[in-house]
Amino acid sequence: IILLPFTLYNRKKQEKLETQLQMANNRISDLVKQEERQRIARDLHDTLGQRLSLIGLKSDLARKLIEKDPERAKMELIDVQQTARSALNEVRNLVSSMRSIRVNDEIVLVQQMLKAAQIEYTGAPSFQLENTSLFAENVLSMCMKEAVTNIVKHSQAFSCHIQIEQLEDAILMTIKDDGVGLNRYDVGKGSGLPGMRERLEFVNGSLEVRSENGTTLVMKVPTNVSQHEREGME
Amino acid sequence: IILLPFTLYNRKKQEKLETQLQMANNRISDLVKQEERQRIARDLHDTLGQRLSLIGLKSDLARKLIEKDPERAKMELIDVQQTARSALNEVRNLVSSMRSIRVNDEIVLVQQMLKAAQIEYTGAPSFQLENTSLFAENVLSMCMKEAVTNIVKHSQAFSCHIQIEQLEDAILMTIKDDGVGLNRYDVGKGSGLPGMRERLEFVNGSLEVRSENGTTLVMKVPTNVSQHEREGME
Amino acid sequence: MIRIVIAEDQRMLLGALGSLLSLEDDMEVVGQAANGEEAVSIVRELQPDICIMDIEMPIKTGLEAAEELKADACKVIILTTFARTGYFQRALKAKVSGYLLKDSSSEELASSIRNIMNGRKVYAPELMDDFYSEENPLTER
Ligand SMILES: Nc1ncnc2c1ncn2[C@@H]1O[C@H](COP(=O)(O)OP(=O)(O)OP(=O)(O)O)[C@@H](O)[C@H]1O
Ligand SMILES: Nc1ncnc2c1ncn2[C@@H]1O[C@H](COP(=O)(O)OP(=O)(O)OP(=O)(O)O)[C@@H](O)[C@H]1O
Ligand SMILES: [Mg+2]
Ligand SMILES: [Mg+2]
Ligand SMILES: [Mg+2]
Repeated sequence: IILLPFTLYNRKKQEKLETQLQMANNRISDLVKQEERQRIARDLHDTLGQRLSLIGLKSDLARKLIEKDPERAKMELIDVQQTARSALNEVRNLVSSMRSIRVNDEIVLVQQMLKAAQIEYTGAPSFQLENTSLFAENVLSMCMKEAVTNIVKHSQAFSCHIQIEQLEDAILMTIKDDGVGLNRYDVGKGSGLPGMRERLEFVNGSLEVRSENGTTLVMKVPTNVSQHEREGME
Repeated sequence: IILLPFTLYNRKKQEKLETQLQMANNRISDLVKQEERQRIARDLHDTLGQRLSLIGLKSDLARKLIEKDPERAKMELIDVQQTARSALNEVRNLVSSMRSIRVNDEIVLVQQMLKAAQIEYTGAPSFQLENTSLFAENVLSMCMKEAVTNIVKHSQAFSCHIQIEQLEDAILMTIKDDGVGLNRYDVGKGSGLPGMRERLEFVNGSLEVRSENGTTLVMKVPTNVSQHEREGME
Repeated sequence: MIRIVIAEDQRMLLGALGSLLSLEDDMEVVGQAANGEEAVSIVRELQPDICIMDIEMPIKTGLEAAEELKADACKVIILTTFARTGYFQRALKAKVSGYLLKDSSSEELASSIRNIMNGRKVYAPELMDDFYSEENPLTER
């Protein structure tokens, strides 16, 4: 009977703890939602926001040029159409990205693809990316998939190496195979390499294609310093 | 000393509970994030997908019409531009997170908007809403924001008045400005007014647009009696 | 002639915006910059009436550049697509004359520029979303 108050005290405390954690849970859930929305918003800003603004400006410009310079108006409209197409692709990717936008999800798929094609994968099993926007990571993942698809389809390689380095202001991804290599007339034959280049250039990144003992692709994506700082501040 | 094992037992149990909840927390966090992303992605796909396809088609059409029918090409280009802007507005609404669904939060924002545009606000600083479902309130808030955005953008008014009356079976919100007014061809030029009407009609409410010494919008939202009763029961 | 410098890191946007403003009879685009740092130095060199600035740019953001140009005679207009927490507040503190949507039509943009030249300030309501997420810039005395 002497024990009662103590266990009672403890039970009360436990109950209180439970409600507190439940409340914290709800608050976390709200915060997480909010945070995720902001992250998506930030990423959207860099892609869709830009593309839609571009469509707005160029259609405006084309309209004003119709009489003054119909040929240029046509060029602008080709850009508008192309931009709409890219944006649509991005929306599609974003939607399907629920699965594999993350580099570390993509690398798993890529290893499976290589294994099925009996090409040895000699890179790291996963990568540590820091301070990378979801969008930049998305671009890297898409490029990785494209590049490895090409290796499986065209290279006749025995092995493939993937390396990701975090530089001070950029991420460098190198994808190398020891296959037949390609020549400069190959670039432009399909839509894979041009698509990679377009995506990378849109985020002010770059693509370098080398052919020496196989094919080497070097992809560079700048990490946005100001964004960086902002995230640090928050 | 007899007490020790019990409190020890309790402390252990408490600690275990704490870790369990922490883990649950993390898992919930992941799920919430995933869910939120999927929701946003779905929305984006439905709305943006449509609009971007439309932009693609219309810009293509405009380009082909440049020589044959330059006037129609211009019309198509106005559509393209408007579609791009509506799409951006949708993205904006989508990501402008969960805040300001409450009328009394929105009214604060609205007053700031008016102040920044140097338009005097002559309504009440806050409103008392009784027995209003959160959803109806949400619709009212969105309409308020849309209406005031229009006043800032289009009216050239000196002052704006907002009034909310609670009738027996409905809430009446009146938003009035003393600006240039609008004519019936203005309705349909953008997506703001049609969007308001659509939302109001969805809750069996209505929108009335009047132009007399400026613009007056009267929005009516029925208060749901059964909901009422239900809330009373809880 | 209203002399304008534009700073925008997306090349196609920069080009289209430049062409559109050049089509206005009373406006002249005298310089273009691809980042905030370039914007500041071009503005100092060319002394334009107006500098139109994107926010998200490498090296130096449009907001940072605007803060640096706070005391200069050149009026700064920020163009952006989405409201972000704290941005509008920072823009006000940097005393920018305009805070506008990147997707405004060229007519709207041109008329905003003229209003700003006449000493007015023009802020797009769509971009003020972030108000009460932080302390309120307008009620703060
Ligand atoms: N790793 C590689 N090894 C050898 N050749 C390659 C390699 N990657 C690309 N190529 C060559 O470059 C060409 C262009 O590649 P790209 O990805 O642009 O188009 P594709 O793969 O042919 O078609 P798509 O990607 O549009 O389905 C290929 O057809 C192939 O000849
Ligand atoms: N308070 C007002 N005073 C004067 N004109 C108005 C007012 N509200 C709306 N209008 C006119 O009605 C038109 C349609 O408004 P609506 O909100 O539907 O579209 P918008 O504001 O032009 O574009 P959006 O809302 O899609 O960005 C406006 O373009 C404007 O000409
Ligand atoms: Mg390919
Ligand atoms: Mg409107
Ligand atoms: Mg930019």
